[in-house]
Amino acid sequence: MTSPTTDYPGVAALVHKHLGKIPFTASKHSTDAVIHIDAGHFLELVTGMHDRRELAFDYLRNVTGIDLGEEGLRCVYHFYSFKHGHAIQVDVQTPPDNPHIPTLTGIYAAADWHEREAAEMLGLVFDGHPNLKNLLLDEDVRIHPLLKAHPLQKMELEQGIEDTSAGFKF
Amino acid sequence: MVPLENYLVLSAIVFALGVYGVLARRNAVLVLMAIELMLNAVSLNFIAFAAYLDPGKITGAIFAVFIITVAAAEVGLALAIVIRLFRNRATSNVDEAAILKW
Amino acid sequence: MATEVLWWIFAAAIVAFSAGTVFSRSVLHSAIFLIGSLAGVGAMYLFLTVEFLALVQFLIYGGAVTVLILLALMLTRSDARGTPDAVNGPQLPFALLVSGGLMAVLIGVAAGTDWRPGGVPDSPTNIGIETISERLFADFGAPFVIASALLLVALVGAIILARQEEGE
Amino acid sequence: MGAEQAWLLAAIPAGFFLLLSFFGRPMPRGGDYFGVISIGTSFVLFFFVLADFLDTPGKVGPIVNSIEWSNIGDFHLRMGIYIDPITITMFGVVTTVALMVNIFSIGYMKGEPRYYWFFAVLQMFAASMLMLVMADNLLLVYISWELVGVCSFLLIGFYWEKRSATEAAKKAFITTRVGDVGLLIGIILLFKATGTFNIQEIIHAAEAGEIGQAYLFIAVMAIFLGCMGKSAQVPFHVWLPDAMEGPTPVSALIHAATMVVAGVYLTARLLPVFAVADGALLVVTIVGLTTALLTGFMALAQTDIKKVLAYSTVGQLGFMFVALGAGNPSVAMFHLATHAFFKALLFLGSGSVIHATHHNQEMDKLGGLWKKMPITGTTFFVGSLALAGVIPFAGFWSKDEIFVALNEAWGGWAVLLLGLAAVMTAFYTTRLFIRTFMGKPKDEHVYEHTHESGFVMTGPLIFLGILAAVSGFVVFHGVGKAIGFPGGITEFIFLEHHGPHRYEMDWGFAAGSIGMATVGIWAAAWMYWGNSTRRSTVLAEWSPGLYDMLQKKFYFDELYQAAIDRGVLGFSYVVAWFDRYVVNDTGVDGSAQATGFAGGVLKYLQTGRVPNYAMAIALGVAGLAVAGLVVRG
Amino acid sequence: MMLFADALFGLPNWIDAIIRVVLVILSMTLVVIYLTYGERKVVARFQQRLGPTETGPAGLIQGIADALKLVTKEDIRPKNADRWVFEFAPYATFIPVLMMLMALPFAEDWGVRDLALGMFYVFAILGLNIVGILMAGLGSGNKYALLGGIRAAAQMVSYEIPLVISLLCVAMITGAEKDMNGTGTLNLNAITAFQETRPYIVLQPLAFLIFFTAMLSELHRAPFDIPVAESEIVGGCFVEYSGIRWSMFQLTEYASMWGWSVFGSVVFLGGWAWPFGVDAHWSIQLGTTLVKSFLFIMLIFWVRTTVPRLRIDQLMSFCWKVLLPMSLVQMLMNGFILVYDWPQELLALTSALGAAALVAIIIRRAMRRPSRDLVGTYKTLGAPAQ
Amino acid sequence: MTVWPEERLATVDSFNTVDMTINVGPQHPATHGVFRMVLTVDGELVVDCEPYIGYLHRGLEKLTENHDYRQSMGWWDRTDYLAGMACEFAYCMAVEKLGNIQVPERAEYIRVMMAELSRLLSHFMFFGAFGADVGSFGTSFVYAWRERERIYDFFEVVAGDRMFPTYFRPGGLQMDLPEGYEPLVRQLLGSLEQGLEDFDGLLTGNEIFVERCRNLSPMSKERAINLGMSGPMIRATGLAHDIRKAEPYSIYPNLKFNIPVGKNGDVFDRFMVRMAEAYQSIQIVKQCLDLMPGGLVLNPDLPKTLRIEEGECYVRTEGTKGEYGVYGMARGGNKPYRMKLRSPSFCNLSALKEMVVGHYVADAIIILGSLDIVLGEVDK
Repeated sequence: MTSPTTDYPGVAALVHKHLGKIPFTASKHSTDAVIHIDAGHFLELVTGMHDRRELAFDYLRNVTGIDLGEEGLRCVYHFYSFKHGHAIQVDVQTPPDNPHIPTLTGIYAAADWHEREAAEMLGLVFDGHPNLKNLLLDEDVRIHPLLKAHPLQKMELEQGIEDTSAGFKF
Repeated sequence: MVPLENYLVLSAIVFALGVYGVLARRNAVLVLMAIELMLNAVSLNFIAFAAYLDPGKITGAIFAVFIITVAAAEVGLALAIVIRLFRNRATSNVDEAAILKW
Repeated sequence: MATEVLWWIFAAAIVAFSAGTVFSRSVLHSAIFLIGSLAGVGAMYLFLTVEFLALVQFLIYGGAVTVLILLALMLTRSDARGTPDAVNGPQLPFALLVSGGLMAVLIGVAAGTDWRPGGVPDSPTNIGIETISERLFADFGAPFVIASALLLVALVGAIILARQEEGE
Repeated sequence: MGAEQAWLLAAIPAGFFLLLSFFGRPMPRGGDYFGVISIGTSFVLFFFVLADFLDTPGKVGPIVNSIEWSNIGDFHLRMGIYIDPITITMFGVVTTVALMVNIFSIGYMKGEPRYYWFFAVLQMFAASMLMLVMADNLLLVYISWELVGVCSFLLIGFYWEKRSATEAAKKAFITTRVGDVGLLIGIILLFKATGTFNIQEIIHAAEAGEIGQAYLFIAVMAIFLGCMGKSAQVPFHVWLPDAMEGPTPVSALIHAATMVVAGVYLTARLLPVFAVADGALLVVTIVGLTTALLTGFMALAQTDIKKVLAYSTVGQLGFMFVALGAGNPSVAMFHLATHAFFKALLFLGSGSVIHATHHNQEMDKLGGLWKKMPITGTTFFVGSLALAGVIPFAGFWSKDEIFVALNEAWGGWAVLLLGLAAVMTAFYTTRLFIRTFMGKPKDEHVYEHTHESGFVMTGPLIFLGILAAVSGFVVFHGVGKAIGFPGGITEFIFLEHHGPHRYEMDWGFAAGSIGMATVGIWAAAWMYWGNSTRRSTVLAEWSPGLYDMLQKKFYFDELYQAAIDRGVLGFSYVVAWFDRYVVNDTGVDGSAQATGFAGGVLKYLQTGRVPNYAMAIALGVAGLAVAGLVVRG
Repeated sequence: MMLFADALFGLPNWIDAIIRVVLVILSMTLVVIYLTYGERKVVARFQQRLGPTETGPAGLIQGIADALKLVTKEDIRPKNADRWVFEFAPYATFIPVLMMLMALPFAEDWGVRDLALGMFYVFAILGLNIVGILMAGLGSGNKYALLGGIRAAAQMVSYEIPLVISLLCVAMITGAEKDMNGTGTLNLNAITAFQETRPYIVLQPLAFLIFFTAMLSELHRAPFDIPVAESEIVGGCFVEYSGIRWSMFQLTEYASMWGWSVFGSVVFLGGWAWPFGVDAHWSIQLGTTLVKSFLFIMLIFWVRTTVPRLRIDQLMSFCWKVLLPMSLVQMLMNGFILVYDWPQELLALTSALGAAALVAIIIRRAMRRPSRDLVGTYKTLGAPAQ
Repeated sequence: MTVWPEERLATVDSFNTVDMTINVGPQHPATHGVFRMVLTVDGELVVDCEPYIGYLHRGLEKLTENHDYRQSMGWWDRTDYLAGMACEFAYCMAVEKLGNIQVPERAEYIRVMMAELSRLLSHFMFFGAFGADVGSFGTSFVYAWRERERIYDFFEVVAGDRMFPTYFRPGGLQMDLPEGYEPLVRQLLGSLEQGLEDFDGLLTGNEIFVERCRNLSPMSKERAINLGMSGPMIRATGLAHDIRKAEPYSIYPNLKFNIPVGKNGDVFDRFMVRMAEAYQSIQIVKQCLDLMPGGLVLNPDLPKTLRIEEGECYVRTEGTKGEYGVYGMARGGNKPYRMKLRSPSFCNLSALKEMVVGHYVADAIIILGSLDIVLGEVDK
């Protein structure tokens, strides 16, 4: 992973050309160009990316939540444009104590389940999501298993099924 | 052999039960069933008369045929009404359909 | 003798089933009692030697009417066990009065009437399907056609009534 | 064909009704031509019937043709037709107006939804109306009576997408039903007394004094209740103005010319019975006078063209009842005929205006239309003159006859009252005409887009205009004879009951009549000419109180407008008023409480719940069964 | 009164009746057990499998083993089921089928009772069959069962109409037989005997097609098995049943299949009379009937393994828009030909034309399917045609 | 934070008594695994549909974060358990991208060949199960199993395991193909082609089948894109999009094949697109056989334990159901920091509600079947 730069690689340059008013930095990893942006400008950026004819990112392929420890939670979006055939990754970094990101369900219907999954797994909050409830886990389970702080067997411990010490030993 | 009066008394009992059902029950479908009972009592009466008193012309039996026909039509329509009632008012109780009062 | 015994058994069954129909708490049970009662009446037709009408009774009532009733029960899904106030309370005494009165009157009339001068025959006369068909198609042709028209109208009416309307 | 086959007149439209209602929709132009063909055939057949009737050797008299309808035990119900001059007159009126309206509708209704259905119902209406007037028994009369009511209901509610139209249709139907119940009761009472439904037999029985006086009076009043309902007499007049929600041709045909005169017709038909019942004719007269006066006042206030005409219609019907009350059916029928022609003309004319101004029927927005619509304006002018009773137009002669007859029967007080009504008629007619056709246009936008209607609409107007202008002359012996009636029109109608009657001009009444028309017209012209409101304000400045009263139409309008607006509900306000000021003020509180108590008890009978009604029926059946058993022993 | 057959073996009437009933019930049980086995074998062959092989030689006692297992299984009743309705439903479906079997002529004088109104009796009694299924649907307290019940009711009531009309067509043409003087008969033995020279399927192919289709529907067999659709409502009305009660349903299903097949072969295929004549030995007659009925059943299995299931609205529209008009057409054609006494060949001709039309309707709809170009162009590496 | 059930219950508005809710699943013959949808039906008509997933949730991503790169192979095998090798393919590619590991060319060819055979496995499963959904009594299912058995037999020969072979490795393959594999594969391909012809005759030749499927729940291109569909689902709408062509990976650029597209995006098109795709897969496998180079199948330079310092990648492959994407992030050590699966079934299934509402219950089952979901990858 290269550090964010202001010389925008690949598709990011295109995005910068058309949406230059929005402050963001960019980088590139082994498959895609990456845009780094804060949650405040995220919705504006995505709206532009979706609506501008030159960009036309009409496809949301993936949403990944990552727990970066003390840096806070990060949400990684992958977009694709069927029209132009280009792909891009957008990283939204949230502060450690404020994991709020605007929802994309208004633009991409596909975002619904992805965001629900990220919300239940990591505790991200997608503001404006119409139905932000547990998807894969039980409805009344209030744990976020993909947080790094979450022990491997916390859920079982809570439910009293198993009281061995947490975590596998390797 | 069974005399005519037996049939008449039987049909009178069934008819009276039907009347009771129509008047005393709330469920529309049940009211309909009670009406069917009454109709059956009537056609039993008709046929008994036809078989005992009128064997040449059997008008009673013919009437029974028509009663059965009309009953079928009536049930179809009435049940359609019940279903409509249920759709509109979420009940199939006849005394809750008090829209006539308006 | 055997016929009479059978007759009494069936008559008792009909009365029992009819009573079950109107007194049962559960509508579903009522429907099933009704089927029993209707079938019993069909058997009565056999005693009256009208096989054709007995079979018509089975076909129309057993095969169609009760099915429609059960279907309506399913569609309206009234609680199968019946509600505690399934009986129309305020009307109950009047209902009993009226039905009791009617029964008394009808039985009185049935028993007290001289049905035909010269006496009623002991046993029913056989009514064959040929007689019925001749009467039905020769003398009652117009009512027959009208009845069929009635059925058609009822069919269309029922469809229109029960049809799901736009936006409903 | 002979008059015995007159039933064809009704049968042909009925057949076309079936054709149009089932297959009309896919037909090109909705099958409107079939409407014209159907009524046209009836119209032509009418002349055959008339000719045959006049040619019947020996005398001019009723032709009866009846068939067995049903047998119940010993009772034979016969159904038949009864053709006499009164029927012939109605035939003429109905077929003529219906034909004109049908033709007019082709233009007026073009492009409306359910076009075919409109014509279908018109045919059904014509059929039932014709059947009504030729029925020889009251049962058939009642059936046709209800059928025309149904047609009226269907046509008032023709634009059922509009809530006001459905409300008006319901109101009309329900209001007339109140009367119809009376009619049915009356028919049953008469049947019970005489054992027959046949009208002639009933008349004979009544004249022979077979029916008790009080009984007869009640029966006749019950029947008259039906007539009042159908002819919209006070207090049943509320439905007719609302009925103007229907298409204008319908207003012309049903609510001016034909159906609403069914009450007049039936009263005329049974007038011998009325005459036998003491006091019945006085009631008829009073009802007619009241109606004529009240509706005259109401018409003064209206700004809607059709409403003015509607009130005027009610008023003219009152005139007819007055004539009947005077015991002179021939005059009533004469006025009925002339009124049918000129009122249909006025309605069709207003329809033409409405059509031309894109459904604008408020006088406040019209004006000066004569220049734009010369034919409509001219024919409307003729119709207005006829309505106002200006010599020599049709209305003058028939109205004059009514005054003469009224004077003979009841004396001067009635004539004065009716004269007041006639003045008001002239006044509001003139006002209507001036504000619509004269002066300057009040709404330029509406005026700009106005255009003369096509010939399919103006043709009927011209035809009816001619009729309205000249049909009054048949009153003269010579004219009547010249067009084929032996002894003129008055002699033709009700020959056997009143003997030969040769029309004589009573110049005194004629002068009075002309005077009344002149006063009314002058007053209206003075007030409204040049569409200035200055003149009307003169009165207000001189005496505000009087003006206020005039403006409010002696407060009758308030009362009746409330009744019209709220229908039955409004009527209950009247009852409440009565209760408060009459009952309470006179201190009869006890009766009020008794009424309240009875209502409180009785309201539980009307639960609206089906099981309770079923219980009531069952109790009745059980009671009957027990009673039957007891009676039989 | 009804026509009674001559007493068997010269025994008193009531003993004779009991013997006949017991015989029919026994043979029914046997037939049902081996029909289940047969179906598994036949279907397995259609699907390139072996079917039961282990129990007994070639799996021959598999059916008996299954029956034993079912009978000894625990009888489970759901808690919120309506007890009496739930428990009585299997019998309510079974009794009509049993009663129907009482009227079928397996050979001349080899039936329980020979009824004057036999044909009418059969379909009147089978109409009662629905009641049991509805009871199961309503009484189980299960939504799948409820849905299945609704579907069954709608379907069976609808298909009863073309079924009855197609049978009426046959009843009509019996009036044209010799010795009948224009009045038809409903006696099944008489109808069979009339077919000594040619079965009625020759005269009435259209009616036969309609009968067969409606029969499939009445039996809830594919493609009309939507009331019990496994992949949608998991067995419909029977979802809550187990053990003996479920086996009762199974018994009913196969018994009624057999009953219908016998009935169909009696009415349309000449029953015991064709092709060996009415004078053949009773064993030959019996064999003929059974072979014909098993042919019917084979056809049912065949259809079941090859076609998918219809949807409820397609099912209904097929009944009301295709079968019912066609059956009415058949009846009208018969009526004309019989009233004017036209030759019977015309019956066969017109009905065959009608049958051809029915088949043509179905085939035309099948041909209307989207072309297979999509797959065809991608079978090889050539450029796609689109 | 997340909205919890109590709060959600408070927002439930009036309950419509006419409609009936039925649970389809989690134990239902037509849900293809432990999937549950709550259908609200009005008579036979579906008026609302609420899918519930997660019954098979195994915490794949958490497990991967806590295991060595190679140890996780077995977990990823079991996502799309109908086509294990295709999943291994994507996972291995992700690890290779993270660690910048080279793969020998022969291994690439074998990988593609195995992936395409897996695609055939999955598609045959679809044909069979879909036939059963439509109501064909088991026949289509048995036909499909026959062909699948043949492919599994070949897998067994190659990898020693049938369903979850764990045959791929980061940097290559576990072992080379056995001796004399080529005639085996060609024979297999022949019989597969025959099996496809059989299906064509059995299902697409059947009037009832066509009537059931045609014009059922059609979908426009734009809507499909917005709903995040991929694979045959999106190609059925007429969009010729295939990651093997659009963003080529492995040795797919060397191979010739076409992208089948439908027209209306209805259920029938989805079926037909898969059918055509199966033919194309056979052609791809044939080309792999023809072009197969020699050499090693595993990168010999790999250390015993993979340690990746810093890296990030999003690898997408055309899985059997659609875009099978793996987002990987490494931050040193022998375990990935984050490994996220973007599973096609998950995304396609999220559009279920929109497709099902307004159809009959029976059609809802068919539409669900036409999505061709595998709960292993939906639930992760």
